[in-house]
Amino acid sequence: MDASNPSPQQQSLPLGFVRGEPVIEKPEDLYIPPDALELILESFSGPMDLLLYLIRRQKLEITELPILPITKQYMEYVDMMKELKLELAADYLVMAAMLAEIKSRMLLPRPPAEEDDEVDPRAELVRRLQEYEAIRQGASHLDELPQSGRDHFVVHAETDAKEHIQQQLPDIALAELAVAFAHAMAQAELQHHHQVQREKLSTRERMSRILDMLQTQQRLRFADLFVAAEGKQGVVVSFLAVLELVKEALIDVVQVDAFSEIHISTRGQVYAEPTA
Amino acid sequence: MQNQQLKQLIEALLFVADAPLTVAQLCDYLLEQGRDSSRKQVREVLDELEQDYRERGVQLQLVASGYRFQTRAELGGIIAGLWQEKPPRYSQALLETLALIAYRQPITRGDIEEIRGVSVSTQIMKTLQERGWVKVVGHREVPGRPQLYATTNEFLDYFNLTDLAELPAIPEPPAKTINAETAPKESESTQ
Amino acid sequence: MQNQQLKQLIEALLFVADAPLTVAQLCDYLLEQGRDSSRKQVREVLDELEQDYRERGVQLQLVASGYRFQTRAELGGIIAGLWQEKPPRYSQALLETLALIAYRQPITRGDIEEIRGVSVSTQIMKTLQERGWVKVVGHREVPGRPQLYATTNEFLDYFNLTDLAELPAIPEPPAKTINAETAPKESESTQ
Repeated sequence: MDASNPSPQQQSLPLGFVRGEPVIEKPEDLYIPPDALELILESFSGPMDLLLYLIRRQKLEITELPILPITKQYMEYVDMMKELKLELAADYLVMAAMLAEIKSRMLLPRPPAEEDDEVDPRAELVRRLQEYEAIRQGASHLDELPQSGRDHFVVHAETDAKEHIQQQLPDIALAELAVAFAHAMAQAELQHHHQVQREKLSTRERMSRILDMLQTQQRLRFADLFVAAEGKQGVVVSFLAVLELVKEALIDVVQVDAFSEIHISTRGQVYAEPTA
Repeated sequence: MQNQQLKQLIEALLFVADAPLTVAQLCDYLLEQGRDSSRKQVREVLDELEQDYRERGVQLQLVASGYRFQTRAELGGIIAGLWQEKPPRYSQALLETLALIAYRQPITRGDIEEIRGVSVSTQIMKTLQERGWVKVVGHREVPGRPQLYATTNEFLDYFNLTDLAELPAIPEPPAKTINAETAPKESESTQ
Repeated sequence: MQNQQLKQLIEALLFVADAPLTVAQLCDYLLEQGRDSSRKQVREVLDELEQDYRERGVQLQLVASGYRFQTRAELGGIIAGLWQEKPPRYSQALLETLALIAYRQPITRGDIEEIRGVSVSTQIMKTLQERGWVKVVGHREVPGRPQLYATTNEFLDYFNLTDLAELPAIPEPPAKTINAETAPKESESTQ
């Protein structure tokens, strides 16, 4: 725990320094250059990985699991790790405890009666090691599979197709429009508490048309507003439209002399350009 | 470098690149990979590729910033369907605004706001005008000269109407006193 | 629809689509465009395309979510060198975790920890899920109801597989000894 605390105590000569920490002992039957040591320790992805490495290093099968030497070697690594990488230790310590337990169970003499039934104390660990080894193999298969962004890249071609996308405009049904109007008016009703009278639509339309005509022609002859083909109703509508426009102060109706031609113009027009 | 491999590489590069590649860029890339190739070589490969793809669904095209693969021009319209989205829906606010213009034209934005009790967004008016359904037909001669909106012939066409009078009748609001003193617009126009 | 045009269209669609396309998707799409084609027809076109591109710099590849064009595997390294910063390298811990989920799915975090002998880092699970390779497919009905993880189609796509069965084989999980109350049985049965 006080590995970070440079110890003044008398010690054997360190083999070397890793991250500024002296490495005193080296694992038996193994010499690793100290700066490589840390790399190696880091390369284990966990206690199972280390254990597997220790077994394989001795060219043994997992099922043989020589628990005594393996436990010893494992402990040596764990000790080194404790000094170098404290945060790693916990998982490794659990394994160390398990190894110690298996070891002690193997050393215990077995009651003869149970001998046949007794499961080899190593069995569960062997199973886990086998499964772990299979998974390690799976991991390296995955790593070797061709991967997107490493071995191949998904390709694409440009296209002008997006220019062909017709922007779909929302649709409205006529009925929706009527409902929306009714809704707006009902809303107005609530707010203003006064009756909104339904107007003759054609009058309103005629009003728009007259105003529209006045956009292009400054003045219109009153008579031009009436088209015989529209019949009496058309005349009435146009007339009402004119009256309504006057009432709303949108147009002026001008007659210079009695019985002369009546002209209509937009209001602004009259002021801007007084009629002769 | 073998010609076949050079061709495959250039082909792949063009397909992977995010932007068109020029002959010079291709040469640079190849050089970076220790595959020194002359411009002439690269140009020859590009010519071959162009030839190879002439009758395919995608083609090698030289555009201003270089070479790129793009889909055959004739296919654009069909492919566009891939990105075609379902038409959106108009908001209630837009519907009501349009309805008010249709039924109460000519009408100012102020009138609409007064009836609806909320301000009309510029976006809505813009949308309606862009759609060609609504246009400005004049100004009311009151301070500020607000624009008067009316519906257009396109509006009638869209709804299959020949005449505004064909707009559906509106369910009358509950009858009250007969009061021709109509619309809120009155308040504005009388200044 | 003329065969040549159908082929060009399918080819172009595959090159511009944002994701791999299945035969069914292609058929639906063609139908939408008023170009009714049988699955057989589409499949034939895809076969032809695969053939056409076999020796090219890009190739037609079937992965779990459909067909896509991608660069030749041999060119990957060169292309990666050119404009990928660096192809991603995954840690041994991540690969082991992913392998456990891939080969022994559905599997809980506890199962993974038991086999690897290390607690699974939250970061790894997060990375796997963010990449879209792994997802929660349910809970094991034991106390705590731990989440069961499985791989996704994106996982298969990324590793160029169409199916989990295409994963290179590894030894079956060894039979459990008594006492070991956990996982692999279940994973086997669902696999």
